[in-house]
Amino acid sequence: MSRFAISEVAFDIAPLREQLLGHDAGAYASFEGWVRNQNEGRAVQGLFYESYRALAETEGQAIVNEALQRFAITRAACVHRTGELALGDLAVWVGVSAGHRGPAFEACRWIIDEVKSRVPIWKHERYAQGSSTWLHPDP
Amino acid sequence: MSRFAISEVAFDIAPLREQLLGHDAGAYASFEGWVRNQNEGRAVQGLFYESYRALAETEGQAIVNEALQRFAITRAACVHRTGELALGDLAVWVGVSAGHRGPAFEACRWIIDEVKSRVPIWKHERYAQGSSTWLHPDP
Amino acid sequence: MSVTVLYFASLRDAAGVDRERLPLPASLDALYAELSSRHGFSLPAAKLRVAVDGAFARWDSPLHDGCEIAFIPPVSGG
Amino acid sequence: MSVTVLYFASLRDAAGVDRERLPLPASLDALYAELSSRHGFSLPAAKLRVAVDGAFARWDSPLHDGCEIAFIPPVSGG
Repeated sequence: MSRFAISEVAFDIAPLREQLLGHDAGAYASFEGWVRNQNEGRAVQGLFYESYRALAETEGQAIVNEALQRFAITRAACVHRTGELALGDLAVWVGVSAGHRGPAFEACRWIIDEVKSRVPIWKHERYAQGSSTWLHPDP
Repeated sequence: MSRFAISEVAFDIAPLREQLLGHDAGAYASFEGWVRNQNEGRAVQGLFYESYRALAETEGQAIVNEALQRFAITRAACVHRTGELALGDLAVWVGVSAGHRGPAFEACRWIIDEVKSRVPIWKHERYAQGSSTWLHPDP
Repeated sequence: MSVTVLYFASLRDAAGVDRERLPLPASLDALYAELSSRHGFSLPAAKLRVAVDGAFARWDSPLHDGCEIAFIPPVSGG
Repeated sequence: MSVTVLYFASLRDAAGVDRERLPLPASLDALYAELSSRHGFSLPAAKLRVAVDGAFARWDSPLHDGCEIAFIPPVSGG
């Protein structure tokens, strides 16, 4: 299994988590991003994620590999959805296993932060008022 | 569902996570503690968790309630196993949902730290060398 | 007038029982001192917490007939 | 001698296509300036990253015949 993947369809977390299990790991931290019904005060109806897939997978893989160097962790993985998502849908998942909980939490947080800042994926939000927009936040 | 539970048998995370989902939450952080094959340099074969169940449930519930006050989170829950556990078995699970990832991570970490320091649960480890001991760490 | 004392983890192993009924003691300190000497508990009271009737309590809490007392060794969940 | 330019997100909406083939430009700066004026891109180059042949690149990277160029608007995954 690749340590970072883009998924164009809804994906199941259980088998991804399973790959991180191991008798050498005592701690597992995970993060999930779900589609929320509002963003910065605007009511959201749904959204669309687009990626530059080849580069997103290269960059995401680089992030997870870097996490494995920077933190005392055992395994790590991340999957990001693209395409149409409804409220409550899973947008991104990060899982990290480690000997101890400190590095598991720190690496999990670091990976999602890096993914959000570096991986070429863009969110297009549709609002209840009928408008929609691409989100291009200031870095 | 109670926000903190002691489980004498293996439990399934999926329905617990499900209870934390909601369209108002964009972030979910979780922690799992698994039985590791070593502790402080000694090879572990298995372990047993004992609790003072009534007090453990009261104290665990107080911790989760306190997290809901201290952090900008939506929902939170924790389940801790007791009884015989084998290597790789799930010992404890914490899940937190929130509007944003910062509070989700912080509350999840805080809850597991508090559970480890305050909830009356004791670990009895069996070592490969044949000995076994109760763990009563210095606070 | 009596109390019930609950034992957990290494205290239970040392006591050989998980609970016992005892005459109402003068104080929690006095009770733990007596039990330590009788059962050979190696943990000093300073390392323990104490619970009365299912809630954490102070070591100087008053005791009453029929109350349930638990000495809580350092915990190791998680 | 030509290059392929890929458009994503708001740049794709503005360009009206997701890619186009163009003559080999003198530089990435010059190319983005020309495309901005032609397609009315509102994002200044300073806010973008650029990729050449599927890898992030510097704005002064040399270009070659047949290369694939992508201008990367600020990302919003997660």
